[in-house]
Amino acid sequence: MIRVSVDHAPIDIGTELAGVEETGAGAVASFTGIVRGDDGVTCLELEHYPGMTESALCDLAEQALARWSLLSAVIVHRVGPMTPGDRVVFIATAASHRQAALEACAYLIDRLKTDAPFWKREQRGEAASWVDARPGDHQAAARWTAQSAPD
Amino acid sequence: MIRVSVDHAPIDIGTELAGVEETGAGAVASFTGIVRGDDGVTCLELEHYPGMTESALCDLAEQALARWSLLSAVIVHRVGPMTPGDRVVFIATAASHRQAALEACAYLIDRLKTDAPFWKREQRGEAASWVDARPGDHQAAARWTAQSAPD
Amino acid sequence: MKLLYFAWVRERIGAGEEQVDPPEAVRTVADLAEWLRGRSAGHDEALADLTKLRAAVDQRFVPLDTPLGAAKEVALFPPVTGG
Amino acid sequence: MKLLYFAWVRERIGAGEEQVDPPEAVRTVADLAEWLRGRSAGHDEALADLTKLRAAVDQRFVPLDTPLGAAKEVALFPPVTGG
Repeated sequence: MIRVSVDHAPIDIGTELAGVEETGAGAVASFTGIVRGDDGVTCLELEHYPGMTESALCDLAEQALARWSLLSAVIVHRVGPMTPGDRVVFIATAASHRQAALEACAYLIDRLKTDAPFWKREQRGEAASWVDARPGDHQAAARWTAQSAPD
Repeated sequence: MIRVSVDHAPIDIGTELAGVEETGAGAVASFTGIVRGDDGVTCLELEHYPGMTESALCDLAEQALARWSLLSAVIVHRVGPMTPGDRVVFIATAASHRQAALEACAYLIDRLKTDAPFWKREQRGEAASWVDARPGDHQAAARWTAQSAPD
Repeated sequence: MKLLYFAWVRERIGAGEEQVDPPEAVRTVADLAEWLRGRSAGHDEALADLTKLRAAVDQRFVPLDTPLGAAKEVALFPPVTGG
Repeated sequence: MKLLYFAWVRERIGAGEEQVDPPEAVRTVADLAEWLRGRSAGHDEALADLTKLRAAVDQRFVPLDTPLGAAKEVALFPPVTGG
């Protein structure tokens, strides 16, 4: 089972996790990315490429299912304005055994960072700036694949 | 923040995750182990060593906090009788960045499998049997440490 | 051909999308970006440094030297920063 | 000395705990297991194969050749299977 969602609404982790557990899995791994406010960020705005985003996330989920014995993969990404403490992204993977679930979850967040068309704009009081891509994200994504995405 | 719980009550993931997120983390990783019913198991009973269990889990959490930059680590293990679909164990780790959270979460479930005094008894209809330890669990735990636990 | 712009590329150009009909000499995505610079001061500023640009053709990430071929939708944007 | 038994060790012995006062010749955890085999048929069956046993002394996992020293609580059990 693959579920991909790109939405302005807050991410409801309880519902998402329950959906993943219902597949009869023995192991569920999840990752939640949350807006940090520790460096003065007051608002984070997520822009994306409607249409392409959903297909890019589906591609990633399909690649994870092809690579590991997964029962399901869920990728939920919020877009629009958010504030510190809000969930930006939630990923969950379910498998019979833990290693597949844990590895696939790490794979999906690493790949999502470089292979899905999202852009972050941080606001600190009145000042807004687009977030620069991190070279470390490309190293993290590259460890999963020989064919690296454009950096 | 470390939270360790060993309890007969069902594990409430929503509450546990919310507690971890409240630390102001940018990344939360979690693992949930669930009773599988796919090989005819009708009941799983978890026995443990009261007192030692809690201190073993605290030790593991402390080791994770010493090894990674974690804001919190939560280990919740259910004991007593369970049925397929029930959560056996829940682990969550929170950090500023994803790699620390993901690695520490994998570390904690790998180490818990070999370094905490729990024993599983499976019931299939009328027949009950104690689960054998898996050699693979010791390999998984050993990759985190030079000093391997007794197998 | 439909063009889409995102993030600061969109902001500098002052529009999220436009329709263009580039001449035949415009063969690759990089050619397209160079040709678009002539359309306005905003285009010129947004597209001047190709090393800061990434692209998708028909909703797939591609290198900038990719031929446009029969592309219907081309998007130009900075490196992605989701998750 | 307080002894604790878990899982099938407990079931075969027929008790989860007991108090014992082993003689001085019993120096290690393995010595203790061997000595306990004389207490009952259940003890004998549960503790016959040391390769299947694991132990904790004062609530810490230890190898079976660990000296008992001034141990107050010794637990004998099969390899753990939690998580």
